[in-house]
Amino acid sequence: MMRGKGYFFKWYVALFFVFLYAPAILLPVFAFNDSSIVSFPLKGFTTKWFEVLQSTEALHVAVRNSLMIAVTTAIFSTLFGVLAARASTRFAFPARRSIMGFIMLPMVLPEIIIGVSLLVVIIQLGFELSLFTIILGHILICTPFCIAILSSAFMNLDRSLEEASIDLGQTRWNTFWMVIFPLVMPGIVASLLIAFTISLDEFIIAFFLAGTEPTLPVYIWGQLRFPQKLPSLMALGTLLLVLSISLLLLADYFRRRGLKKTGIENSGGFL
Amino acid sequence: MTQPIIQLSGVDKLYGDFQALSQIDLDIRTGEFFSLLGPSGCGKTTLLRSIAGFETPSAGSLHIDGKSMDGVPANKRPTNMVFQSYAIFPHMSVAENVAYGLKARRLPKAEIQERVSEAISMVGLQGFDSRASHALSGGQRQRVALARALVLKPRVLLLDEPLSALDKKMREQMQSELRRLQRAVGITFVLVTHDQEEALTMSDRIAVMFDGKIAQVATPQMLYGKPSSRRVGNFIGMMNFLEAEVRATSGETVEVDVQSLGRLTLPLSQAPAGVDGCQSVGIRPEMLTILAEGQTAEREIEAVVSEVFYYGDMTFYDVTLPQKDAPVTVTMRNTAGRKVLAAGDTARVGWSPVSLLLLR
Amino acid sequence: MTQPIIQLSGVDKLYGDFQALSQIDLDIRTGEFFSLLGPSGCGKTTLLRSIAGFETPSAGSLHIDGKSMDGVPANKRPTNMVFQSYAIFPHMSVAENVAYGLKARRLPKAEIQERVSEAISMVGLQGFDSRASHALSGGQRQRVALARALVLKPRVLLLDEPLSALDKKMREQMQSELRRLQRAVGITFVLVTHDQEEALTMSDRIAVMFDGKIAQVATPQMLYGKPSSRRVGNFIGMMNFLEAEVRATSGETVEVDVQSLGRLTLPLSQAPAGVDGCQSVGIRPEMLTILAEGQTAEREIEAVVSEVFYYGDMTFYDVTLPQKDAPVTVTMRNTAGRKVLAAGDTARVGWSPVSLLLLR
Amino acid sequence: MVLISPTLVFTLLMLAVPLIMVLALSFWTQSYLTLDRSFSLENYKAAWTEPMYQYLMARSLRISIFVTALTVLLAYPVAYFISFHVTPKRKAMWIFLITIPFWTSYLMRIFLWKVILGYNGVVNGSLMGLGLIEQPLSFILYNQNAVVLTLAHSWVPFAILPIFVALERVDRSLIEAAEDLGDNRLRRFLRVTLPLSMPGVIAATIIVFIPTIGDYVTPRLVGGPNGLMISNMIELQFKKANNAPLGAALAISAMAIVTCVTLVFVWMNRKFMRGPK
Amino acid sequence: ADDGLVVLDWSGYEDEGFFQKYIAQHGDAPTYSFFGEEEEAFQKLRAGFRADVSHPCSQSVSKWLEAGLLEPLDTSRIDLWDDVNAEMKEAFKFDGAYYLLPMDWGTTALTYRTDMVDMAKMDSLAVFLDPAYAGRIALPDNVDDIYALGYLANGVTDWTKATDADFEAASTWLRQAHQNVRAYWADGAELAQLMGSGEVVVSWAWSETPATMAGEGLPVEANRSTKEGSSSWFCGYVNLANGPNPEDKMYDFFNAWMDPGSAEYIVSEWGYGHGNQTAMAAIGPEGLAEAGLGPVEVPVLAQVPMNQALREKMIAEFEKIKAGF
Ligand SMILES: Nc1ncnc2c1ncn2[C@@H]1O[C@H](COP(=O)(O)OP(=O)(O)OP(=O)(O)O)[C@@H](O)[C@H]1O
Ligand SMILES: Nc1ncnc2c1ncn2[C@@H]1O[C@H](COP(=O)(O)OP(=O)(O)OP(=O)(O)O)[C@@H](O)[C@H]1O
Ligand SMILES: NCCCCN
Ligand SMILES: [Mg+2]
Ligand SMILES: [Mg+2]
Repeated sequence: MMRGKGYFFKWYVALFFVFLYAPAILLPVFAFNDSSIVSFPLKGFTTKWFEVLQSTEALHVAVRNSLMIAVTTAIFSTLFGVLAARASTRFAFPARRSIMGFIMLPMVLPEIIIGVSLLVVIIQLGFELSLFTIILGHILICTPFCIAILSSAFMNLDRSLEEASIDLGQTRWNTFWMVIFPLVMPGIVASLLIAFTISLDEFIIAFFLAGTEPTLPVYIWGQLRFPQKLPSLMALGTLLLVLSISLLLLADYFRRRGLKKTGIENSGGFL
Repeated sequence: MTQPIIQLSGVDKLYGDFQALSQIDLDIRTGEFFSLLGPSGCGKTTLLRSIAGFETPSAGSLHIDGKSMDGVPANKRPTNMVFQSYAIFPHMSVAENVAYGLKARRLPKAEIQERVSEAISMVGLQGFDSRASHALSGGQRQRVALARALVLKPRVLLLDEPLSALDKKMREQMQSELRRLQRAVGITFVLVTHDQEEALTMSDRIAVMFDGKIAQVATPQMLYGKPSSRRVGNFIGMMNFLEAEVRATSGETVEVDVQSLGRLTLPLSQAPAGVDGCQSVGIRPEMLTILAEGQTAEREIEAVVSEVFYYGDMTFYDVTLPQKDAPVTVTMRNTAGRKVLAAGDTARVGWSPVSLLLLR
Repeated sequence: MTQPIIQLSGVDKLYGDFQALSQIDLDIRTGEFFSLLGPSGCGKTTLLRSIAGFETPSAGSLHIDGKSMDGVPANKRPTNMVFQSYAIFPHMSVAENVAYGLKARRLPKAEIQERVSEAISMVGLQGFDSRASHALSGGQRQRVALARALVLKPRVLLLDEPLSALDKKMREQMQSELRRLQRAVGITFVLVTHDQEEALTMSDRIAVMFDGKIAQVATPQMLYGKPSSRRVGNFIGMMNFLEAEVRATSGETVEVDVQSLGRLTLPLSQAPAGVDGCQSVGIRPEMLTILAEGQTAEREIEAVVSEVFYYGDMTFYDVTLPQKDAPVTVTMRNTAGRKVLAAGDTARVGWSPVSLLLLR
Repeated sequence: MVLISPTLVFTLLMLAVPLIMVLALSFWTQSYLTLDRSFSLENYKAAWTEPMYQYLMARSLRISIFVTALTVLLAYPVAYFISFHVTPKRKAMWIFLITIPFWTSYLMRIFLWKVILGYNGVVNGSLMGLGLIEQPLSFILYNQNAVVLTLAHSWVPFAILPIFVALERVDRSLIEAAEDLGDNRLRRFLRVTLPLSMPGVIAATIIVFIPTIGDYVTPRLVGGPNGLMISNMIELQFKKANNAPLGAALAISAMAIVTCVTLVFVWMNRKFMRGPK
Repeated sequence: ADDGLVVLDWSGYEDEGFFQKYIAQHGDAPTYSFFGEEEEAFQKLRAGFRADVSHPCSQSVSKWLEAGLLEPLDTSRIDLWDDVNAEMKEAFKFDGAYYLLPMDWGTTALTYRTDMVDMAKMDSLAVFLDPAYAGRIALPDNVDDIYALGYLANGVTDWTKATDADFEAASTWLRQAHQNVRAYWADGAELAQLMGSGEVVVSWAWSETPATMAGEGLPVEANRSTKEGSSSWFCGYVNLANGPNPEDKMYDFFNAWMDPGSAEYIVSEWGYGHGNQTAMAAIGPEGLAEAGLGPVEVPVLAQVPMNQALREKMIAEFEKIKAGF
């Protein structure tokens, strides 16, 4: 009976991982498969689908748009996040809970509602759909995530560090740059990263608000209808996967370094 | 006496409706080791932070070194603080931490370096200069916090429970070190603590606080020997209380009927000014003695031992006196050859009227 | 003597390479209040958890009530545990917590109810039955944990530092309550603590542990009065050590040259069995006296006061003896009229050879 | 107050104002190409009485609840395994392993399920290769099963995380106490571990439930003709059907229903949270 | 891509074979944005999407015009304007201005995998209701084609004369067919995938499907001569109001499309007809027959402009049908 311990779990978890990884594993498989039909049996090895990517200009445009949107979104939502997190963890102000609740609301609103409401405003006010409107939507949905991450960073910050700095004769402004900012830096990096990735992959709002210029997911959506485009999409997906894992590992490396600098026991890991 | 370095008068602090400090009048003398002692929540930290400039009193005035501190922000006051959590900047080395305040003053590099290494050796951390501050033990962090504050040569060093995060051994060691350091630098120390032993062993003078008010300010000996109230007496060490009724006052003495002990005449020096309202006498457990066979005392009373607590060096006896329900505690030193009694034994308890205090 | 309720012999516990317990031989008697005392990390918790069944010893045997506990899981052992954190189920009320173990045994509802309310009143929590467990103070949680374990009428109650989370006042109160409870229910208590005062005041017998080994098992008086080694002596209370050299043993006595004190003859009862290897004598600070003017003692020695620690009821003096660098501590009770000395004063220190212990 | 204001103003402008406009729009009516701005409850009447909308709403709720339940059930043992059977040093790595497949395009992942479940997809291919079936199975794609499966896959890591965190927070000595008091493995799971991890379960429930009801991509890609959900209908009204007011009314109604369901979960959470803390 | 011209088109129409001349002239294809169905395009434009050119079919033009999306064509800038099918271009003359450059036309017909169906049943639209094909049929996600099917199945061959009862009957028939539908396809590529894998064996499809799939060697054929008949449609390019660019390139694009080479290409590769009547005549009846565009004996429902109110009803009803109601 002692063998029964964890036996069930090992099998369950193994099966679960098959389920979990099923789509992701297929990406590289078909990306390197020498056939324009995405199905088994495999035909042979090729890198031509990556070459196709290289020569697809519409894709490059979409990637550029998406990167622009994601970077802008990351910067602004982190900025808004820093302000809100600092305000909510450090200061008391009237109706704090309701205000914070309201700001966090997009986190618990179905994305279609956000898409719909932004679309309505844009139509009613006669604005034009553009990348700018997508950025606005993305900032709106990313800010709560940034606040969540940054709040914990600010909350972990011992308030007496700030007071110590002032006590030692520093001004408030310098205190922010010399003490608070370096210590919440890992949180800021994490926030930038999260906002960047959410924005980069966001489809529902982007599609609702898409103007002339497609984002990467909107482009992918358009391409999904063409069977002959699928293998190169697989190549694209493979690249995205490799890219984001590298980015994550890099971020985790910085996080660990940050932790080491502040001497906090490394317990968490990603998220 | 020289001018007090810190003068508070009529200081109030309100948090909303809650009065955290009320009518604080206090003078702290230049160069003394002063402690604020009181139970949790009595307002010690609030008072200390008001002096440092992190809280603004709701009323009253605060002068440091003769200058009003109205509107003077924390970073402009001649005080420095050692925080309970030490607040060591985790992203800086020991030396960077210590240099922090000097850099804020934009002193020349060479001078900063010199003063930093001086301060570091003052607290015994030579060779730790470039150690990352998270790789320090509790006691070492404590020292960094001290060095970081002292390097600025403040007029007053404020310490908020600086030892409470340390374990017992380390705490005792740091207590004598702190005391020694204070004597060496001659700076006025204001220490917040809720540990009466800490306050008694370290301070020149102590202010005992309850509920936002100062109950008594005195030297350790005075505080222990002549607490101004039952509450202070009980907070500073153990004290037995017996009901008492004042019968008459005449010149230098007062007549009292004391539960179990009968009618006594006490010198007025053993009573608070104006004896009205006094309803009990207090006696410290070590002022009572369980008399060994053949031993005598000024006064004696028969008692029954109800509980025995053996502490190795001491034994605490709870004894029941005639006409008193709650037992009285007697502490005895376990000297060689003295027999430890057991619960249920009868004992003669020796006492002396000079060790009784009439209390409100 | 009746059969021991718990018998350990040759118990080892390894965590990887690290030997947390080594060669533990221990008998715990039925009905006694037994304590495991030792510094942090010495293996107390590991030992207690091995008894409870949460750790499996790497070697050796464990019998409870005469039965081998090999392969018996924790939920089948006749022991119950009070956890350091109390481990009160936060999603259950007081009564549900107490009823937990009874429900696990599938007792009838009525019986459960009866025994629960009995246990709750035993620990003085009448009326708290339906209180949510997070709305309890530390002391109250402690009581719930006790009631929850005691209601199952275990043969042995295991307590892992049950008082360390309480503040000082509450801790002292719970100490006497625990002791009283143990006497009332007659169950064997095994208490883990690193607080020597706690062990001394509460236990019938104490096992002192260092580094995974048992150093001494004895009653509190024996432990304090006759520690088996310098390390035990220093761990249980304060002890002054003076260098010593054994000159000769003859019949019932031993001749020793002691630093500062000179040649002495001590009875063999004041030395460990076989005096070889003894290199110091120990004396408790309370066995030394600062003699008042006119007071005498069996032996006397001149000393200089180097530090004074005033504790109210006591004063601790660090005094320097001739021919000794490290100061010796003398504790004095502050009785009425006794003058407190200051650092730098000279003093006559009284002592007696019977209070010296020859130690390894 | 000054600090928070930029964020607040942005959210007010980008969320509150738009939501109010959606609300206003939902009371107007659209006929062919013209928008009638007089107040009317027509859209709500349609949204709440027309069988199609009722049915779609019910179907969406059903699918979302089903997905939520399936996701949480799938996630719990995994979270439990990581929390209780993995050495502490490895836990972060395991959590990372769980998130890896999600760092590629969301659309692509859904699409790959089409490849897996498709007529000549991986599943059918393997089953036929093994000789288990003769004809490709067609009930695994283009229906509600496929929607449920795909959504569950998309959201399962987001369910594992809160449950894992809740399990990590369960004081291990509580479980030992339960053992000490006589409970066996199963009973101490049911009486202690599970109730104490409920806040995580409920958080997971909310985290999965809300976005699944707002998703119109998954139903579109793998749902087939009978797998469409209310979000597809909202999108349709705003786009093809050219009836934004009705779309707005549907969106507001859906939001109201989601809010109600979520409040029930939050309330349950409160009930459980009252315990610890 | 050339961002001097933005084309909002059906997906698939970015095929460079259609506008070789434009590429030769400008070195690059115009920027494309795609729609799957006209209502989607209409909404996208109404929502503010800015393109220079788009590609509606005959029934939508007046709706687009009413919505203010269109600008008249400057026919003087279309070199081969005189070669344009006269009947088609005159149908879109409003207030003296032309709004549509008719460009492509084709048929929608019963299309099937010859290797996987019972050929005997392929002579009637009733196969769509046949339980034997449950889960194996695909219908277009396109309101005009779908109602063309519905009306034909009920014997209505001219939808401009359809009554409410006809509309109800068509809807009922489509509801029944819905039970058998595996997928509603939005464009040829999607249908090609469905039929190529054998997942779908019968479809109501544009003539491009048999043309392109046969090209890939897949046994797909269409039968335009089913008992109930088949449908035909024509579409063309419009000049969008509010286009982001000057119109020069737009007319270059139109002229490239009007090139006889494009006509040949669309007929041979796509199985569609072309709006350049002269070029079509040059291909000849045999060529057309070979491409599957020859005349048929059975009724043909032409997807010509119709009553907009009825069409709105169709749009709404079709959505219900697709949702299962
Ligand atoms: N910012 C605040 N807002 C409201 N009440 C406060 C605030 N700061 C302190 N208090 C209250 O004022 C009282 C005094 O607090 P203070 O921190 O000075 O106590 P303390 O004596 O230092 O106690 P401790 O020994 O626990 O640190 C407490 O009751 C506390 O709850
Ligand atoms: N699971 C484990 N793995 C490895 N080492 C352990 C484990 N549990 C305990 N130890 C080590 O065994 C030694 C004894 O631990 P134990 O908890 O018994 O000490 P303790 O005497 O109870 O100390 P404390 O008073 O601090 O609770 C310690 O050094 C500890 O680090
Ligand atoms: N290629 C587009 C055909 C549209 C038919 N209605
Ligand atoms: Mg405080
Ligand atoms: Mg322990």
